[in-house]
Amino acid sequence: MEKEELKTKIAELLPAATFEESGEWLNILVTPADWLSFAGQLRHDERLLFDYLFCLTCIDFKTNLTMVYHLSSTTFRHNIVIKSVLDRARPEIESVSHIWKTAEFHEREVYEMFGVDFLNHPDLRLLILPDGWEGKNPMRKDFEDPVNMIKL
Amino acid sequence: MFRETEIVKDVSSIPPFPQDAVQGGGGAGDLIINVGPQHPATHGVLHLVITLNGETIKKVEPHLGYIHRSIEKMCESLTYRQFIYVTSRMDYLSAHINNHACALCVEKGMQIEVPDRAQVIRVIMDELTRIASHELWWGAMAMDIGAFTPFFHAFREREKINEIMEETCGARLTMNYYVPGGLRADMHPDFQKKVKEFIVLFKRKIDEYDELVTGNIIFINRMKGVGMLSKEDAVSFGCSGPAARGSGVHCDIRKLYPYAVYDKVEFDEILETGCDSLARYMVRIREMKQSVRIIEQLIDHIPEGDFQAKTKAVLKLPKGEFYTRVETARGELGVYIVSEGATTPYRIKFRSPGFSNLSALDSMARGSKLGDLVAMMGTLDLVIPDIDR
Amino acid sequence: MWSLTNISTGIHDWLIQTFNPTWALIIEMVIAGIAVIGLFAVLGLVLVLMERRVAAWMQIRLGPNRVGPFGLLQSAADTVKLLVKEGMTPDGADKFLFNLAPFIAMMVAMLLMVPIAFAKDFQLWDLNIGVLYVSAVSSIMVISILMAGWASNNKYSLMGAMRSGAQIVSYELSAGLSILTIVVLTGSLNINDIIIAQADGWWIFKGHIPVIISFVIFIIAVTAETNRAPFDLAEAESELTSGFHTEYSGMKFALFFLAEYINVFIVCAIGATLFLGGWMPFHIGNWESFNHVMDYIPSSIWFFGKTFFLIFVIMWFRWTFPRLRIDQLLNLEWRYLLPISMFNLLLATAIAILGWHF
Amino acid sequence: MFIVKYIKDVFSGIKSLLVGMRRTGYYFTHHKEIITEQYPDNRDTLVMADRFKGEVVLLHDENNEHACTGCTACELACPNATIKIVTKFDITPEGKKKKALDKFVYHLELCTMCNLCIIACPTDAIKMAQTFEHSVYDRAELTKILNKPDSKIREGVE
Repeated sequence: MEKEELKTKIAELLPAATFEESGEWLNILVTPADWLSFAGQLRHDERLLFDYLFCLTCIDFKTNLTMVYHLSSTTFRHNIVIKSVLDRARPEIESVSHIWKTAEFHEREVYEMFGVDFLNHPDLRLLILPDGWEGKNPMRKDFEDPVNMIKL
Repeated sequence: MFRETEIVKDVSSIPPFPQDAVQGGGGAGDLIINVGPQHPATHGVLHLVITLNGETIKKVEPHLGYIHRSIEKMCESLTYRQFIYVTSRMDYLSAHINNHACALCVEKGMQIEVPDRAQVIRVIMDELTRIASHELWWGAMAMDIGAFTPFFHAFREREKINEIMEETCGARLTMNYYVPGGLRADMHPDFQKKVKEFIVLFKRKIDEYDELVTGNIIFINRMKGVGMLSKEDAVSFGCSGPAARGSGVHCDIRKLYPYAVYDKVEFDEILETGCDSLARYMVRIREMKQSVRIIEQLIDHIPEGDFQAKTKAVLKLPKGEFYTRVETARGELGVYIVSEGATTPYRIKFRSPGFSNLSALDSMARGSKLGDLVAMMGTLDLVIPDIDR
Repeated sequence: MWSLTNISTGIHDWLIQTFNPTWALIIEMVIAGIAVIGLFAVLGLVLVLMERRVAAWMQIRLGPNRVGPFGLLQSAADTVKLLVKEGMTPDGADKFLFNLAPFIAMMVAMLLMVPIAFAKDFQLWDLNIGVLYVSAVSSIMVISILMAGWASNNKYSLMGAMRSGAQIVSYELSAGLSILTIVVLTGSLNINDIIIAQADGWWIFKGHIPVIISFVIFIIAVTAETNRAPFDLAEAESELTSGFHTEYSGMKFALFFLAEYINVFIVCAIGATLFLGGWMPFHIGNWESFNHVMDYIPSSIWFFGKTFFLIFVIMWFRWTFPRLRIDQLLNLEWRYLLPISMFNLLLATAIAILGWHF
Repeated sequence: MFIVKYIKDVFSGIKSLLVGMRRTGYYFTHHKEIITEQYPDNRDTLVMADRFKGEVVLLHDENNEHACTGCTACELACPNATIKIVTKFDITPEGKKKKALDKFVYHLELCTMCNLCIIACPTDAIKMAQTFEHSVYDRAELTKILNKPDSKIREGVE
């Protein structure tokens, strides 16, 4: 499906979504509240079938945290990018690990690196950071580690 | 010859594992062992907490981070020329391909036309890297299964590739040969001759691999029906590369989203439908032959011209987001750059193949024997720095 | 024919003349003990070096080549290293059993040395139930492994020990049955009788198909019994790090290591004795002159030649094959080796009764 | 039939094992295939590839002159802070002050041989040497000053 088709299709599914087409792929901005039901629709809709979540990450824009989901369909070979802006002080979004199993690991990574709280995640624990890690989330922009970070 | 093991297909029949058991004592009859962070089968510092019932695996829980260097954070303070070299250290066995992904992403952002010569040499180098990586995997996996000799036989051929790399790139493992806009230097005058010699040698030796390992009845019995990963699961777990192609998922980035000159060469995407370890093994073995095929098509037709495009002294990506993906020896590597228009990336994300492939290990391993776990880890071809980044 | 008979009888006669019979016997025992320990040390060194060389050549490497000429002193250097290393006992281990286990392994290996005929008339004890003795004593080996695995208080060790227990107990069966084939054909449990019976040709040639089958089964079974690849599940490096001797270090580890090699030597010696005629030179039926020429080669050379050939075969297995999984290992025994060897024993009995062997 | 399949299985299994043993047996008897390099012994004949990246060196000619202007391009290009250029001011014959190299500090222990400094250098003053035996007993010995004592900038290099 081409960008335009995808856009009309998705606009049907979620009228509240806003689009951005400057990039290579169609970018869709959804609110965290809409995300879970929208994700289910993306995965299971006959004409979309986004079954391959190939990248899940988060960006710290200093004013907010933005979750970025890169989705692809192994049937139709179309790609979209979903973005969701979270409150930086209390970032919360629904987990999609039961829709795409790969999200379980990726969400754990984002959880510890950015402090995003994934609601209803089956096993939200530290994955990479050592047990008992306290303090800030390393990938946030305001993280400072005076011991290990070398300023160039 | 031996009876095939009954793999527990229905994972849900295994009762859920109590969460507190990992921290303290296990349930009745459960044995919890730590495989790693230092263990001969993990090939690095991977830590798996395995719950066993006798020899049968009930749960595998990976603990990561022992070699986490936060390359993504590091790259935020490096310029677009500098950050490429760090990525060689992620999946050190396909260093060239990692660099290729980063160079492509910068080139996409800057809209640099890469000269044909550079593109062809890049593809040859990538394929050589892929062969070298698969060679090492083959030897290491055979060693996991218990056969020591193939490891040395694999290194003999890998050494030839390393020599070629050393001559052209000046290093054997972390080459840093690709720069945004092309190559750092032109290929070595002996490059073509050496590569052709290697191909002749490799074609002769690859049949020995089949004699030594592939046809061996013990090996086949160790691999067949072990580590089943269904096609749906492979997609859902985000698996890519040979791990997913062993389950019949059409996912070769070189075919789906061709980059460099992959759309101009003929090669087959290897698909196996066995879904088990043997299928993943066969994908890699056959993929090596396809890589040789690609190199053969290109090695005599390296176009003349510049090896590097003219670029500005200071690279500044325009504000925006750029995503490129390439096929490394392990699967799909995605490079996601968020630029604010500065000389350094604002945020960089490496979507590494190993991380997603590892997440499938738990569901693959449940219900099989401890000895199968090493076979599964072997055929997933986990490179730990790639997982941890 | 040059043989060690003269030396052994000479020493015996001299002792009998010099001391009273009791003391003579005791001194003979001491001499035998020292000889066995000396043989142990030498065999250990030789076999370790041989294993490393075989492995290296199969793996297109050179192997040990630094210590001494052609690396011949490499294993001596290793021994020194192991001797001066600290032999640690883990805190949580059962200290007594932990320290006892390597000695039991060693003792079993020593006991097994008793009935082996190293050359013509050169045997520690010409036991009339020699073959039975060997198969009985060799099953004590599993106790030392279980002891080591249990006492280490380590999960890897325990799993290795349990695997090894299941493995050795199973493979005793087919090893025993394939030995019985020869016993049936010879009609004696005495090792000397078995060798003498092969004076007109070795059993592997005389007994045709059943003996060849039982020879193959014997080699597979003893490879498993001595815990060597492809049946090295007890120490399965890539799965259990080092299995039952994970926690051992220094000399205690060296004893296990040595016991493994001595066991390999002994089972190969038994195999050579039963199937390849022990010290008996290569004889063909009633070709008198040919047999006479063969007799000029000393019997000890025949014995060691055959034994080392079998050791080489077992090493060849190790450096070629991948390891089996535990359930496949037991399947191989119970579904393939055991039925085949039982059927084979029946066949051999029929041949022995009908006199169809040569 | 069951028995036929059973026997066939056994024989094909044994055959596959023998094929593998033939391969290792071949290498056991053919010692010409051995590829071991006996490194410290072949040090005299060892030839490193001419592009091999061993360490950064500052090139000096026979007059003890180098081409480094102290422009710090390499220092800026280095991703690991491996290079530190210390500059001084020379007095030219005309009496003007001129920036020149005082110390070229190179931390080998931080260097990843990425070659970016060599590319950045505008006067080709530095290059990668083919040495690779860098082990020392003290970490401090890895911090090197690349310009030789009393060396000067070559005439005409700007």
